[in-house]
This record gives sequence, structure tokens and C-alpha cells, in this order.
Amino acid sequence: MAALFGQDALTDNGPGYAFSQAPSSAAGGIRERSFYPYTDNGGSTLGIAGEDFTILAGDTRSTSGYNINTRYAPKVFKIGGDDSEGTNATIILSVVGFAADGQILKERLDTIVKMYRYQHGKPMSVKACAQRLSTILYGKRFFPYYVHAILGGLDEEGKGALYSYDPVGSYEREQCRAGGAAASLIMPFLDNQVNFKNQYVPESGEGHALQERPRVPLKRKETEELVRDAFTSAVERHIEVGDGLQMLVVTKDGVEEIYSPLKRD
Amino acid sequence: MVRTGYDLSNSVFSPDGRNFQVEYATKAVENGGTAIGIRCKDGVVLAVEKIITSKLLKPGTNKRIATVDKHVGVVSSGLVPDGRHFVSRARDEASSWRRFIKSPIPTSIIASRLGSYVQMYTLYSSVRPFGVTTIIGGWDSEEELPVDGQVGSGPKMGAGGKDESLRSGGPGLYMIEPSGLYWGYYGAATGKGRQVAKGELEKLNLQNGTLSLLEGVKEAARIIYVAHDDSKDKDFELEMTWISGKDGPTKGRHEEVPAKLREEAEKAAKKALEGEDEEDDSSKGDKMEE
Amino acid sequence: MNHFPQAWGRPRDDIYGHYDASFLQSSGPNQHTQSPVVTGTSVIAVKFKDGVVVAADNLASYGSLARFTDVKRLRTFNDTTVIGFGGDVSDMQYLDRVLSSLDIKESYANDGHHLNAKNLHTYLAKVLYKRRSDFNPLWNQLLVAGTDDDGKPFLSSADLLGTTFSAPTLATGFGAHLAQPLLRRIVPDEAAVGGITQEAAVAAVKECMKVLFYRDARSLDKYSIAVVTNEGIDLKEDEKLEAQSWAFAEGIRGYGTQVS
Amino acid sequence: MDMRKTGMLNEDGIHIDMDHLKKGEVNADRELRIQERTAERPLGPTLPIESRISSLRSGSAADTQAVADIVQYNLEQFGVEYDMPPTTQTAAAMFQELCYHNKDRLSAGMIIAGYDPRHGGQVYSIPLGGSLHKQSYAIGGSGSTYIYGYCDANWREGMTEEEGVNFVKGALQEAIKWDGSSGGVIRMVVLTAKGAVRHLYLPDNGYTGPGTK
Amino acid sequence: MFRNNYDNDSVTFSPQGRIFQVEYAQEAVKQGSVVVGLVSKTHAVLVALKECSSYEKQLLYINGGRYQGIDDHFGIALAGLASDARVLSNFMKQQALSSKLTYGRAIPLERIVASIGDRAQTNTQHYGKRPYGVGLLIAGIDVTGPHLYEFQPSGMTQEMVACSIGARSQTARTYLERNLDEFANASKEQLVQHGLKALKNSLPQDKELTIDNTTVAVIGMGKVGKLENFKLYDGQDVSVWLDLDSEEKSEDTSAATEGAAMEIDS
Repeated sequence: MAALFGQDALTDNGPGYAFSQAPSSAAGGIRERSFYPYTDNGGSTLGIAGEDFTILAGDTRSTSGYNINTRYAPKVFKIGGDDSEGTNATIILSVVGFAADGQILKERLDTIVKMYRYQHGKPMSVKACAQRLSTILYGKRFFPYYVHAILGGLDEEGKGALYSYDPVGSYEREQCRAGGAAASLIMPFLDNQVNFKNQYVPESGEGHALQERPRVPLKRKETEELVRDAFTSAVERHIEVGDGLQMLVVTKDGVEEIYSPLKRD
Repeated sequence: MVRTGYDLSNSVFSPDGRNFQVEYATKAVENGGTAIGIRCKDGVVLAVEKIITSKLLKPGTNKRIATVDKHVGVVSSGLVPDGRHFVSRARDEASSWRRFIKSPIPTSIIASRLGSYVQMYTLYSSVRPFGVTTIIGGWDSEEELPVDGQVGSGPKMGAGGKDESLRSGGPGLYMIEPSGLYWGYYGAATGKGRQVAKGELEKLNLQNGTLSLLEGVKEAARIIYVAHDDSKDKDFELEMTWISGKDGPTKGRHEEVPAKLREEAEKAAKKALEGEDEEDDSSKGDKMEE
Repeated sequence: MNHFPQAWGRPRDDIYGHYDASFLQSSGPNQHTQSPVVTGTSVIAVKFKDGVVVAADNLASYGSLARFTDVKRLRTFNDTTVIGFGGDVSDMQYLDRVLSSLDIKESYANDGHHLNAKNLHTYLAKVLYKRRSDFNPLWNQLLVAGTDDDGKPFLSSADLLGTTFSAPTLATGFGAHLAQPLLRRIVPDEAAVGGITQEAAVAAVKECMKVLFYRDARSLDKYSIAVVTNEGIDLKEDEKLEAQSWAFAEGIRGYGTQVS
Repeated sequence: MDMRKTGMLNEDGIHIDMDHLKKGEVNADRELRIQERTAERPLGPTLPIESRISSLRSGSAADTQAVADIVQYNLEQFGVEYDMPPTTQTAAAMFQELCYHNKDRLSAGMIIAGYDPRHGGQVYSIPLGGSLHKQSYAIGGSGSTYIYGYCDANWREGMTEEEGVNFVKGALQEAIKWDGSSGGVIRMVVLTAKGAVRHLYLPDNGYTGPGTK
Repeated sequence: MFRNNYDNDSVTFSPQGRIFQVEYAQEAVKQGSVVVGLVSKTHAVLVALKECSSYEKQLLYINGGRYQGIDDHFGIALAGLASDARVLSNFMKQQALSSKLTYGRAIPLERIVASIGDRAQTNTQHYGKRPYGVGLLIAGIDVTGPHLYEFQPSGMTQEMVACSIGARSQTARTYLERNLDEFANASKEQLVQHGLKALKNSLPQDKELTIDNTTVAVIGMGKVGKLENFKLYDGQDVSVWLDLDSEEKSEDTSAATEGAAMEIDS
């Protein structure tokens, strides 16, 4: 052992890590060679489906631990379309969690949607794309893409469609969904503001007689405001969220991108 | 002419010990544009006559001389796609050498490897021989090369105990035939005009090692022009590459001869030809101009 | 990313709790994962209006031993791109060979196409991600600097997990803690890049190298610095830190005989 | 030497190689490598790979021997196939390839030193992870930690053979003195154009002899 | 004896050094209906006759119409065995995709063309394989500008200024050769017209180009380094080009020549 110097000095004084840090030493007992292939790059995403539009939004901060990697790392992407910029795309995807997996997942889905067009001569529907995304994720069931994905588009009837996924491909069409670091902060807010949870018609009665406030489809303008509010609040309460807000809005006219700054503290 | 059937398959000898398929492959080479290589004292020149088979071809493109690693050039005459196959094998050889030895492959070794490869295509009935004869020119570095990827540099004044009188590296020129046969050359020529070209190369007395690279470029251009039979063939384009040592113009890399220099050489070549042809009718000279 | 390349890619106990590694086979075939042994510390880089400045010191450490003091950790590609390597030196050398063979392959076509910094970064990120997915990571964090398809300054990072991000200023290792805040003060965002001259960028980077040498015990006062622009690369590999000042030590009172 | 849980032999010792030069002595510029080891084993850690290339090994004896054997075989093949002697670089490249690609299975720190007329004397160091470093001199093994300072302070560019030998001897004496895991005799081999010359120095006479005999 | 024994496979040279199987494969290209390709300094154009000969199911594969999206920078047209073309096309698609994913760059045209050339060569040197029975024109734009390549069953690939392959393509080539000097500075419209004229030349006397039998594909360099993506004009869409052609004819048959003359003046 001495032949290789005191390797243990390497991490004697750092934070604790889950694995022994000593490099495999000369015949020095059992060699620990574990490697954790994931990290969490923070950030948060949010999707809301409207009557004739779908919004996907994400902050643009990328972190590792307490470090900010960059203040501009997009989390929402166009899928498919004519070229690498996604011109004429009709489907959007947001990914949050382990950014490298997210990037690869996005590229895979994008390629598949483009190949679909190449082979079938027509664009892929959101519904088909949603199922395909689930299959991709489950395909790596035992070495998952560590991401929370949300897929958005318009369905056959032109209504806003939103699908959210767990890392191994379980998915569901929903009205709204928040993902990532501040999901637990944003989701209750959405429940209340989008689905009017815990809102009741005043004076409608007591106990079971109390009537829930009826749901009304959100207008695009107010939905955008809702998204902005959700992120402004999340930024206050979560250190991994901030810097910028990127929104992609799908309507029958295509995909529109909106960027607005968030606090950088 | 009676053929006996021994020439119908590769890897079959005829009763008098010939492998006809290899000989036929050589015929394919004999129809190709002339290619030559000249080993000069300070570098190697490769040149090829590209017959313009159609006016629709884009001029200045469709390169026929390829680079292998950075220091080796390959030109072939015969079936062009076969030449490409040959080059891609050469590149594989060079990169596998890099992988194991972590340095550029010496010209002599790549020639030997490729000679074996071409020879293998004469051994089996399931393949046909290469329809190309290939000229390989390279420059083995005279410098002390680091191991690829190494860091650090040793003593500032360099290593001790070197034999300063030792000369290492330098130019190499080889030619591989469809049979797999290869030799090292001072000057090599193949393709349609090889006989004329060989005659011209011999006149240069290359074995004396006095011809410089720049002179080599001029000579190469001239020889291609001399070897071109313009009574039979259409116009041609001249493509030339060269390789010099670290003090020369290409710094050990195989590169295309700069356009300006090539044009100069071509002009000189045409002039030399005209001089020769003075007694002939002058129509030939006019034809060159177009 | 922090000061300990050995810790890169590992979950921190204080955040995730102790990781239960029992499901990861600890024996059997196909065990690749190693740990970095000979390592380089920070690489720092900043964009300016015409290009990017990158720097890294010339030290390769062996644990806490300053073992090799002439290790150049900046590598050029194509005269258009500089790659700075932090982390394991043997993996850096491997990537160096990979890049050399890529360079050779690219030059074969001789068709006027060249890989720029952006292309190269995409490629390297793919290599790194592939290796992490094979559980055989290349234990490095790289900064790739140069220009993009439009000739604008390009700077991006890729690490052993395949994570990539791009910013006007970047720093790996200890530099992420010490240099990054200093650099961000000068170039807070992409819009500020246009107002930064080469001189200002070089001065900022040199200042950061000095701060890193003061505070990072596994750094060296000899370093390499490269300026990459559309005109080419100016790489200096044997720079010395200038105008250090340790005189403040005189004023420090603390232990032992100095308590007064 | 001791047996570890893994069943691998572990070898201790220190190695110094130096690539050094000097002017003035005909043909005497050379590359030097020395090694020292505990006296109980009949052979030193110095293994001749090719006639004028040697490797020094630290770490697991079994691992390093296996690696050295493979490289030696490959170098012989190289010589036969291409009809030219391999250079020190070739040997270093082969060692590095093996050490790097098998880093998780080997515990081998190597020093490669060699002389060939074209490149002169050269020293390469391949530490644990399999990186390759060209150096003026290389030290390794348990005792080496104690002599980083000595070597840095005493190494000079362009030493003569004699100065070189003394440098190495001096460094090793310090290592033997301070490292509890180093000791015994000093073995040394000097590689020059003239070939490989082995030296031996004993503690009996304060490491002054018998030298080359 | 008319037949010879050297034409049974692609691994046998004839005494003259020819490989008949490869030459026969070239004949298959001539069975296909004609396609024409040409480039200017800014555009690359493919025009083709749609009426499929018995050989072809699909005449024009354009990586911009049906193959839209991933290789937005080039397309191909074929003459000969469409199924062979599909194999090559899929291969190119993969190569183009992989270039985008691996390097984030549109694959340089010369390299992708060389890669199918190399593939085709292998089929001419090994027993049990046959040469591809298809010729391709590959047209597109990369950072070095517009390009047109011809691919032959032998594995030969060549960069051309203009080219035509398929049945009676010789007459089209003759037209192209005669007007060669006008292509470089031609506008998009002029270039397509040249293509259509060349195409028409290869038609039998009694035939005309119509929206039912003609397809046109254009790719151009847009403004500020942006591509005008590969666009396929089929059916009714072709009429813009055909109308252009007939208009010009009615006005002045020598308009193209004049245009060229003017450019020389400037």
C-alpha cells in the first residue's frame, strides 16, 4: 500500500460521498468501483393544456449542487418539423431532471418523429408520439432516463393535449402538470388555479352541500400569466429555479416561443 | 483464339502456371489514365492524368489522389472505384497502426500491408483481383515524434546519447500491382502512358538523389503531358500532390500542389512539348490550348 | 462539480443520503468503472467579443502529491478550437488520441468542410455520454472553446456524465467556486460578451488563475492560456503567474507565537 | 513483499530512471535507470524488455510482470515483422495501452527507459491510471515520496554518466534511509550506445561498490 | 460466338479487363426513365419524367418532400431499379441522421456520395453479390455551395455541373453540353427551364411535358446563409414551372441565350 502513497488523503476532508474514494490501490483489499451515472441538474417545468392551445414552460437555470452551471439551458423543445430548428413542428417536449438524459431523450424522440414523416409521408399525431415516448422510456426500464418528461400538442380535434411521464414511461393525459425541482411548489397552485380545487361557490351550503366552483376553460392570455406567476413564486422558494422562463405555445398556427427573465439570485 | 477455361475463375492456374484473371485485371489498369510518382531527394511527387470523359464533369473536382494518415499519398490507375476501396483499406491500416503503436505508419510498412491485401484478392475464387495499380508515396518524419497523447517533454536540452550522424526518415515510393507484387521505386508509372512515362523517368537518373522536389513537380507535369496521347484521348486534367520533410513546403504532410505552382509546371510542360513537336504539324499545339 | 474529481459523478451523502450500492454488482465480468488517479484541476474560460480565452494550469496531481508539473491540459483542434481538460489525465490522453484520429479522418475528404467548436462539442458530449452509459466513464470535465457555424464565439462544457451546458463564462473544478463568480461579474450574460475586449478577457482570466493558485492547494503557478478567435489560436503553454503577493501573511495574527 | 487479501504479490521498492545527457564523453550520453529493492529476492524489479529498453515496475509484481511479458513479446514480434528494432516510444506506447485499458484490473506503476541511437536515452513514466508522461527522470515506488525534494533539488540538465550515477545513488540512499519499506542493495543499469551495463552497490561499504564489478 | 463466358458474375474480368456484370447493371439504368440535374452558383435542380417504366415504381425520391426534415439539404433522383435506390436512400438517410446527431452538422455531400460509392464497389468485387442496378443523381447544398453528383452501379461517383441519366438521356446530355456555360449564373427559374428543356429533348417526338408526367425539385441558398429547403413540385404544383416554360417560348425562344449574353456584359 505504501508503494502507492496515501491515497486516502484524497478525500479526507471533503463532504461525504456515498462511495469509498480511494482509487483501487495495489492489492489493497476489496476494490470498490462504483459509479453513479446520474446527477440532478435542478430546474422546473410546467405544462397546461387549454381549449385550443398547449403551453409548456421551463426555467432556464442548470445547476449542480449549489453551483449554477449556466443561466440559459432550455428545457422545452420542438419535436419533429422540417429541419434541425424544428420549423413547422407541431409537438413540444419538456424534460427536467438529469439534463444529459433529457437531451438524448429529446434527440431520440425528434429523430423518431422525423423518420415517421420520412416513412409515412405525414406528420405524427401527438397521441402516437405520446405512446412512442412511453415506449422509449420503458425501453430503458432497468437503466432509466432520469427525467420527468411532459409532451404537448394539439389532438385530432384541435384541443390542447398534454401528456406527462414518469422516468420509466408511465404516462397520462392531463390538464396540467408541473415537473422538476419545484413541482411540489407549483402543482398545488395549479390544482387551485387551473382545476379550481378547493374553490367553492360562496354561500352554496355547508358540508357536502358545498358546491365546487365549476371549471371553465382557460384563455391563453390568462394561462400565460398563470405560468409566469407559478415560476415567479417558485423562484422565491427554490434555489434551483431561476434565471429565465422559456415558454413554448402550440396553437393551430404552429409553435411560438416566449422568453422572459426571472430573478437570478 | 482458343481459351481453355482456365481464365474464368480467379485463383486458378493454367497448365503453364499463369493466373489469367490477374492478367486481365492488369488490362483494366492499362486503360486507365497515366499515374506517376517521383521520389526526389527532399520529397515525393504524385501526378495523374485525368481524362475528361464528359464536358459535364465539374472541373477541378473528382480528386483521384488520396491522403492516408497525414503523410502518405495514394494514386491509382485503372478502375476508379477499386482505387477507392484500396484507399479505404490503406486508411484502415494507418489508423490501426496508430491505435497500437501510437505513431504514424512508416511508408514501407503500409506498402507491405497493402501488398498483402491486394495479393489476398488473387487467392480466392469468391473475389476478383483489384483492377488497379497503385502508387504510394510517403514521407517518414525525420523528427523525433512523441507517442500520440503523451504529456511532458523530458530534459529541455533533449535526450542524450543520440547518434547525430544517423539520418532517419525521408521519402518513400512504392507501386503495387493487381497481383499484389510491389517494389520500392525512384520513379514509378502506371496506366495508359506508362511506357513513355517510364522512359522519361529513367532519363531523370533519380537514383542519384539529386532531383529536388520543385524540379520533381515540373518533371511530373511534363511527363504526364508527354505521356498523354492526344490523338486518341480527349482533354485531360492534371492532378498533382506532394510531400516534403519538415523543412519543405508541406512540412511532412501530403498535400495538393498549390494551383499556381501546378499551372506554372503545366505551362512549362506545354512549352517543352511544343518544342519537341516543332517539326510535327502545328495542329497538335493548337489542340492543347483549348 | 467540485474540487474532488474523485467525487464527480457520485451522489452526495448530504443531499441524497447514503447510496445503497448493493444492487450494483460488485464482482463479476465487465466491471469498468475506475477512479481518476492522476488528475488536473480547474479549467476556466470566458467569451469576449471576438472569441474565447481559456486557461488551465500545468499540474497533474497524484492524490495530494504534485506529481507532474509539465502537463499541458489545453489541446487545439483544426486551428479553430481549444479544448481544456479537467480530471483524469489518462482519459485526457485517450480523448486526445480520439481527437487526433478524428482530425485525420476529417481531413481525408479535403472538401472544404471543417468541424468547428460546436460540432466538436456535440461529438465529445456524445462520446462522454456513451461511456457513462456503459458504466465506463471518461473521468473528465471539458471546456470546448472556439466559434460556431456563424463565426460567433462558442463556449460549452461537457462532463463525464454527458451533461452539457453553455455560458459566457465557465469554470470546472475549484474554478466553478472561485473563478466563476469573478468572471460572471465581468460578463454577466450573453449580451455583455460584445462589450468585452480580448485584453479585458485575458486580464480577467489571468487574475482568476492567480486567485486559484492562492486558494487551490492542488494548483500550480505555471499555466497554459489560449485565445481562440476566427483568426486562429494563440496558445501559450509556459506562462508563469505574475505579481503574486503573499505579503498579507505578515499581517495575519492567529496561533502560537503570533497571538499578539 | 507481502501477501494481501487479493492474493496479489505486492512489491515495494523504489525506482529512479533518468534520461540524461552530457557532452564531452564519447558515446557516453546515456539513459540511466536504477532500482533498489529489499534484498530477499534474487532479481530486481528491473526487467529488460528489449536489449536497450528496460521497464521498472512497482505495484503488484504479478501484474507488472504479466504486462512486461506481453510487451516484450510484442516488441520481439515487431522486430521480426518489420526488421527494425523497436524504439523506446514503441515500448512506452505498448505499456501504456495495456495499463490504460486494463486500469481497473491492474495495479501497475511502470517506468520505461530506453536507449536507441536515433532518439538517445529516454524515460517514460506510466503511473497507476495508465497515463503516459515523458520525463527527465522518473521515480516511483514507496520510497519515492521521500526523495521528490532530493531529486528536484539535485537534478541538473546535461549531467555526465558519472554524475548521473551519483545522482541516482544519492537519491536511493535517501529513500532507503527514510522509507521503512525500502532497503537493501542498489541495483542500477546504465543504458548507452554501448549497451546495458549493470551496477550493484552494497550498504557494506556505504554504497560505494562494487559498481560494475 | 456472340455470347461470352465472362459475364456470369461480377468477379470475373474479361480478357480486355472489363467486368460485364457491372456493364450490364449500367444498362439497367438506361431502362429507367430520364432524370436531369443541374446546378448554378446558388441552386441545384432535379427534373424528372414521372411516367414510370416497367422498372420503376417510384421515380423521384426527394429528401425534402417525402423525406423531409432530416436531410433538408439534399435530395436524390433515380433511374433504374427503385428497390436498389431505396436501399441506398435509406443508407444515406441514416448517415445524414447520424451526422446531425453526432456532430450537429449537415453531412457534407461529397462524403455521403462517396459512402454509397464505396458500398456499391463492394458489390462488384465479391462473388454472390450483384452490382446495384440503379443510377442516382444527388443534388444539394452544403457550406461549400450547391453540388450535383452522379452515382453509377460500378461505384463510380462524380461531381457534375449538369447531368442526365436514364432512357434516351444522351439527347438531354447533348442539350446540357451545348448550354453548359449558361448554368453557373442562371437564376432559379432559368435553371429549371434548362432542366425542362433538356428533359423535353429526351422525349419521343409526339410527347410533351405535362403536369402529369413531370416532377421538379429545387434547393437553393436562401438569404444570409440559410437554406431554401429541398422542395419537390409534383402534380399541379409543377404547372408554375411548365407555364414559365411555355410563356417564354411564346414570347421569345432565345430568351435564355440573351439572358446569358447580358450576364457576360455585366
